[in-house]
Amino acid sequence: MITLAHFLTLGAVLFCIAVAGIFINRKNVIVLLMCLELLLLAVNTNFVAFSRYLGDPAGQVFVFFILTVAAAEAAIGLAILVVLFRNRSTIDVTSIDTLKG
Amino acid sequence: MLDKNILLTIVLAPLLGALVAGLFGKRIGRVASHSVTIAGVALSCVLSCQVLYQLVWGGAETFNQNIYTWFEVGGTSAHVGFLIDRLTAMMMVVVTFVSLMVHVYTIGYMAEDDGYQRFFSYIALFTFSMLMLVMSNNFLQLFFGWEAVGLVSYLLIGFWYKRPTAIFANMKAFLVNRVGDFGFLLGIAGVLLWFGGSLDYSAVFAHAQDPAFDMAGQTVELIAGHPWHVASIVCICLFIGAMGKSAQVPLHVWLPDSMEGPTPISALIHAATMVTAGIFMVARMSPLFELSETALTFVLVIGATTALFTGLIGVVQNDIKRVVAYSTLSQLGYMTVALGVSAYSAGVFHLMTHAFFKALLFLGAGSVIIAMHHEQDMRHMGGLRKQMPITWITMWLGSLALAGAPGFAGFFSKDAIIEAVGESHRVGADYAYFCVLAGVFITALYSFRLLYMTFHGKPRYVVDEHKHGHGHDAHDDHHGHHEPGHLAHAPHESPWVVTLPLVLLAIPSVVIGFLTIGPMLFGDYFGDAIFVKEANDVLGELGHHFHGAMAMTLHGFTQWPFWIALAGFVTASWIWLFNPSIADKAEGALKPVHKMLSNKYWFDDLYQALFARAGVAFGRGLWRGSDGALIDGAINGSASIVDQFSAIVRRVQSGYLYHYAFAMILGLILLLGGSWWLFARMAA
Amino acid sequence: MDQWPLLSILIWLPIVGAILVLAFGRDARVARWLSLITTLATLIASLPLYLNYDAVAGGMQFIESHAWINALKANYALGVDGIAVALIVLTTFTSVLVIIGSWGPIQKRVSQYMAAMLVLEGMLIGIFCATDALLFYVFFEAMLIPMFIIIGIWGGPRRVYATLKFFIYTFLGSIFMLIALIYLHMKTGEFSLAAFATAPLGTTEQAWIFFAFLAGFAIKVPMWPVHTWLPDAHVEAPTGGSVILAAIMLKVGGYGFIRFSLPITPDASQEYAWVVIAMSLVAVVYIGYVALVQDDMKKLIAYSSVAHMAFVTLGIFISLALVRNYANADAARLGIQGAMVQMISHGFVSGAMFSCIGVLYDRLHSRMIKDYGGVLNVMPWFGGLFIFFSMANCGLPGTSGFVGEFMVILASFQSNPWIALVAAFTLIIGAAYTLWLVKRVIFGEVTNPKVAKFEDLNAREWIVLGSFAAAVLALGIYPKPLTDLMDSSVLQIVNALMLSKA
Amino acid sequence: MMIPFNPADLIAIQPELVLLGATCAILLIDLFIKPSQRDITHWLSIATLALTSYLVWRGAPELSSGVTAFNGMLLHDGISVVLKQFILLTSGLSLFYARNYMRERSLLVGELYLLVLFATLGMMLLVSAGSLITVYLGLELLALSSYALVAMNRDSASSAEAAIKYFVLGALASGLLLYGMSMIYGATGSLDLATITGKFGQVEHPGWLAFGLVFLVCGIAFKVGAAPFHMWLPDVYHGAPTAVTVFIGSAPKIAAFGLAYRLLEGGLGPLSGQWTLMLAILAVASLAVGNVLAIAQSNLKRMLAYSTISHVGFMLLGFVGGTPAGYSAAMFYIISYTMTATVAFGMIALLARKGFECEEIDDFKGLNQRSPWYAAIMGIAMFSLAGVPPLFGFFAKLLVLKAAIDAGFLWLAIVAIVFAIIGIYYYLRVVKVMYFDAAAEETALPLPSDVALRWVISINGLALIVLGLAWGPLFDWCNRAFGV
Repeated sequence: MITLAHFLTLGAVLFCIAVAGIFINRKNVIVLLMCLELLLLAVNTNFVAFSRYLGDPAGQVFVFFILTVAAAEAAIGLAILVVLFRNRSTIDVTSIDTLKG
Repeated sequence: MLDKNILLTIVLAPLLGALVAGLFGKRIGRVASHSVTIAGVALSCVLSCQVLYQLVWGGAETFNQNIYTWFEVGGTSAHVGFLIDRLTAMMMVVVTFVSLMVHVYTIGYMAEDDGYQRFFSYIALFTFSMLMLVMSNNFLQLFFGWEAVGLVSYLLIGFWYKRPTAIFANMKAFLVNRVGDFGFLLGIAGVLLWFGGSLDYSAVFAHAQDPAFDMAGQTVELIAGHPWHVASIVCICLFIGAMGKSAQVPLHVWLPDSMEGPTPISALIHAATMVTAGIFMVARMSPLFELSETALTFVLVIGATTALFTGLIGVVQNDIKRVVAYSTLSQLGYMTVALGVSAYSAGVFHLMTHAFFKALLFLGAGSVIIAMHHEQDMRHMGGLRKQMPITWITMWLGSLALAGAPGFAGFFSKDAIIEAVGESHRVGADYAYFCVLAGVFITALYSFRLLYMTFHGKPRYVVDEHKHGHGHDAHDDHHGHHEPGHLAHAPHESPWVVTLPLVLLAIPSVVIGFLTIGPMLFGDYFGDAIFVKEANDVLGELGHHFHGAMAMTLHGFTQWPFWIALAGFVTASWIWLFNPSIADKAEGALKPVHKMLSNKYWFDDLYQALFARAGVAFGRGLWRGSDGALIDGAINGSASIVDQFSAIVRRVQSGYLYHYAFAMILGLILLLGGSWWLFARMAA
Repeated sequence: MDQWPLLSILIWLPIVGAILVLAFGRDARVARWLSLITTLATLIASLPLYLNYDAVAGGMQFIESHAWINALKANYALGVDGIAVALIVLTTFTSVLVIIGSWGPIQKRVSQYMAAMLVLEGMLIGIFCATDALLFYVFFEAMLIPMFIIIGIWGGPRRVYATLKFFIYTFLGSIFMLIALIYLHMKTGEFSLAAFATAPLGTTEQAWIFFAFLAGFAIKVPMWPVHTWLPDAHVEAPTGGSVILAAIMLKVGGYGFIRFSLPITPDASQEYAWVVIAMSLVAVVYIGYVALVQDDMKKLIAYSSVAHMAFVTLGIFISLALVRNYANADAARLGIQGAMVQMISHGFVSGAMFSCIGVLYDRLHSRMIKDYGGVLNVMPWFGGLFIFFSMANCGLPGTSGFVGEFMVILASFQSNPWIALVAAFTLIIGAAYTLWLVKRVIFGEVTNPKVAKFEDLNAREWIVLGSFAAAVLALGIYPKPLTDLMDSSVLQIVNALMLSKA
Repeated sequence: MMIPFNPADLIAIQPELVLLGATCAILLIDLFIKPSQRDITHWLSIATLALTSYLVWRGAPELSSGVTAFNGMLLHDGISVVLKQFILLTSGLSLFYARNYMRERSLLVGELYLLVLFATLGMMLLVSAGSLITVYLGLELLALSSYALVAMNRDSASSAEAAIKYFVLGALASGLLLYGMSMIYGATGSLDLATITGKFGQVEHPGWLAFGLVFLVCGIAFKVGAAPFHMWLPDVYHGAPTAVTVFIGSAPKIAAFGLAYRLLEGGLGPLSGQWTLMLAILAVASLAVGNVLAIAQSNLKRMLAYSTISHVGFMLLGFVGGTPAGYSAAMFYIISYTMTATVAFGMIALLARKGFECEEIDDFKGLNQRSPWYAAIMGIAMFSLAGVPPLFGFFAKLLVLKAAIDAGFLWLAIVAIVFAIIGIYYYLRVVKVMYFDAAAEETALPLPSDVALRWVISINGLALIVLGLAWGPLFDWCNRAFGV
């Protein structure tokens, strides 16, 4: 029988994977964007699980908002990525280090 | 009844003169300057005589009144005011008279100096300060005068401010005096604290005398477990001031150097008046000093030592002024000894006689120096008696007075002191007695040595007219300007402005003692101005077998001092008059002694090393070490540490996204841990 | 008294003047005259303060109070007692001379310099007027800005280091004081000094507050061992800056001790008086020796300032010991009076000394003692004044320099002769460094050919040095008016000291 | 169940609606005007902001308790009014400061205004949010616009880099925030902040709350830019076009304060025992990092960025007490900070030329010779940031220190002042450069043609003095907002 705890654990795991992805990833920025999506999905899992558990729709409403915003976010992220690529002709994470100190 | 305005005039007339000559001297010219100052001093001299007359014969009361209040805080108030009793009056007359003489004399002496006006304003200013000192009725004003005369002395020693020696001497003089004043100020503070919280003489003395307080017995524990008599502390502190001003060992080192100043100054300040301020002060404080045997013994020993040992140095000096200077030291020692045995009036008496004949001697020496074109070395003099008879005779009179030839002023005062010491049973009196007796011999020795080397024998100088004309600039830089012993032209007697004061001073040098010893020493001249305990009243003892000055004179011929002085005279004549070669032989024979004496017992070198050099080294150490390295080092160090630290830490901002993210997650984890811990604690 | 807000006028007149100078001061002449007029006006305006102050009644007078920050009960509250009046008059007097003294020397960005000076004057007056802690603090800190600018722009070669050191050093001290003030506000709910003075405080609280104040004021005074900013600041500052700094800014520290430490933390002040006294005595001796070996005239005088200000702190805190340990209120009054007189006198003397050095500096552009010598030959009048001020500096009776030291020594002798002994050492060491300076600079043959070309004082320099000399002499010969002015105020302070707050 | 719709609610959000409508209108208008006429957009935007501000002022509720709209989704109280006013003000200021700069770089496109206006809308929403959803939406509206703004200069590599960093970390932060929200939601079963506060008594999993709280705090810390969540801040401020830095350096800080207040006090007030400690730790970290790192900077924008971090640390001192007085002190602080920061950043924008960014500290050398007036304005800003009386910044510091001490955090106050002393140094360095160093060229400063810019920045600068001397009313306003 799957309880709330399982869902929360799933959410936590997803969350950790996403976070780990963000700071372990040394390759390229696309992966970062994916991690961010994953992060939001982890949150969504939580919300849905809770709203089901509490029998309260508000949580799921929130999820819809999050999904929409995530879409917008992805759009902007990709746009910025394009700009970055136009200037640097690379999207290697390790190469983004001119601003420091 | 004395008139306040007259007293004010006495004080302010010289000040006015000083201001006029000082501020407008250049504009009004030489004649006007010296006229105005002399007028001022003459006025106050006349008025002082009149005051003295009123007090002695006019039956005027002692005048004690405040002019204005300096400040008044809490119980403490400080005033400017006058206390005029016979002691003061005598001092006023001496000061103003000698000062007047010196003023006149200066016209001749400084004739060629371009600092003429400045000089007059200084000596007039000095007269003002000295009068403030002697006429004061409280400790504050006393201290004011005390320091003011010090200032003028500083300015005058450094009068020829281009001479390195002069400006060194004046600084030295001021600093040594400051050491004295350091004690003096503490003494005053002690008086305020322990003697009834007032600074006025009358109140303090009353408190000191009042048996209710038993000031003689009162003690304080400045160091726990060591009760000291407050009277002793206060008196010794005050006397330290006197030691500075009156150049007592070991604070005597400044006086010989002060001879760098023009000779009239040496006469006025460093012989007749300022240096005797200490003596006057102690006499004035007799009610306090009488409270403390300890202090008086201290005074006695210091005085005796000064009297003998500084005299000895005088024997080996060749600079005519320095000889007189050391004799001054020695004579001041005599006065101090007198104070030490509670024979205050004897001390003051000697102060007065000494003022006259020592001023005379200095002015005489000055006259010689003019004649010699500012050659001061006696080895290049000799045989001057023909060229300058007046100076010669007056100098002889002065020297006789100094040596204490019976009948002369010095004889009475000095003899009185010696006998007083003989009478005294105070601790150290024996030592003092020996010192003063030996001192008599020494005095005679150097006095006549001076006369012989200067006026008698063959000239030891050459006159070469053509070498260069009138040494006009001689004043400013005579040292080493022309090789010693070579004069531009033959020496001749000085102008009347110079010789007149000599004559006028010679008269009192001869007769004043004879005239005044009766009332001053054994009469009640001083009345209650000077207080002596019954037990200490040595003069009273002497008084019993005093039958008038004449008798004393005759009696004097039968006394030790006379024979000792005679011995000194004979020795001097034998050595320096008849066969001078002996001097050199003796010098050879007594090399170490001579070395010691000509090095003045190495006092100067000692102080130079101990205070001057060590002080500078110490200061440099503090500055570089403590201020620079420690304090600033800490400050600048911490600043640079922050700088470096920040330069290192900024590397954390690596510019890599994943580092940033990692930092955030790290923060998250930390906060999680923290709150988990908190939560656990709250649950528990 | 309440018809004219005299104190506000005194504070804001110079500041408004500064704005005008900035606005219309393109032409240097205009700037100079405008600022001279302003300072003169302020000086004149400060005279009624002295004349109408009822010294017999004492206490705070010319009171103004307007709500400022209701939320904190902080008021724009002004008032002066005798002490403040004396310091204010000193400020207005000195400012005029500073403006006159800067006439020639300052040629670069005149309007800004003058404006900074005027603002500074306003702030300083504000400090002495404020009876509200917050207001006091605002002036106390704001004063740093113009000084920072003055040293930094018109200063010497190492001016940047000096001015940064000055600013951060003093800021460091005063910010701890700020914490103390906030704490007191928490206790009392308002910022008025009167409330602070009456607020009951435990001994530990008092101790902390005392040391916070100490940090603030000791650095300002400055006391050993936090004095090292002063020599640097002085050496680099332009003459006018040095004069203001020495003559008035240092006084703020002593004033603060009297206004804050004593009334607010009497018990802690008593308990730790020995600390301050010890620091002061160390300063007298230590700094004296350090001054002895300076080869830069300004540094020498700066150090001598530290030594002289030590008498201020000594006088203030010795009085605590006298009141509390010896129940000797009279001597305590003497001590505080002495400290105050010393402050005023030091204002004149150090101001004069720095002006003298400025006079020399303008001629040779060197502050090194070795470059001079024999100045008296070419500048007799200046030489005379220099010697006079030097004598005042080593406390010769008849000059103002003596009065304060004399009182403080008398007072401290009554608490403990040994303290007086050490303090009196200044007679010797002070004379030593001052006279040695005179010997090397004023006396002697002219060695430096440039010195031979010196001309004696010009009219402006005459006005400055002459006024200072007059003040020094007047105060030295007849200090009674000053002591009377402050007497009842001092008495109130002393009486307040008698009651414990813990 | 049906949700009643109350038309009065529309009145409550009238300013937001107007702003939205006007923004859309400007969007359309901008499409049809020539680039040369861009001033129309400019002034329209300014007018919009002014109008909105007027409406906010008119609609200001009497009570500090205020009114709620849409079943508590939106709060309309004194706090939101004050915050909105200053958000609108600083946004307007940054538009003024931006125009000249952007035009010289031919970046003056309509998007700039639109993004700023949308961001402003988001901020207004955020500061009056009454529910987790509105918080999130407002936040994201602000964030997304800011990302785009930072990337505005499409030809600048550093601008793009800044944008990507901002974007990734920002998204991560909102992820954390959301995760926290989900936990809170799970624990209390409500998204409505008021309800959340109310439910505290009967929560069966208090652990979840504590857990969620940490995530919330992290998210907030990121938005306000407190260490160790500050890493994005220097790079973004540095990389973004100065004109944009002016904007993201000012208004969003006020909004972030609103965010913190709404979530922590409004939502999790009862947990203050925990979050005050966390904020205290963050405060110390921010003070340390900000002040220490600022010293090493040679680039003015970067230095100011670090100084921002330190100021956030100061602002948090107001929170540690968890009392209304503290919050109002913090609000006062953040307002004073933004007012000052706009001057500082604006001055960089003003002095910048085409091809000369004027963002190195040394670029200010001898400014006093070349233009005493602007040197003075910049000097005022620096001294105000350093917290020297009688300037605005000092009193802000005074109030937060007071708040901390009143709250019993004396140690924190002392830490703060120690770092403040370190801070003094780098602000003074700017003044030193302007006043004590010689200018590279002696010529008078070529001033921008934009008169409005010159006037506005002057007034903004002088306001720092005026508010320094008479800051009482503003402080009273803040106090009233919090009902102190």
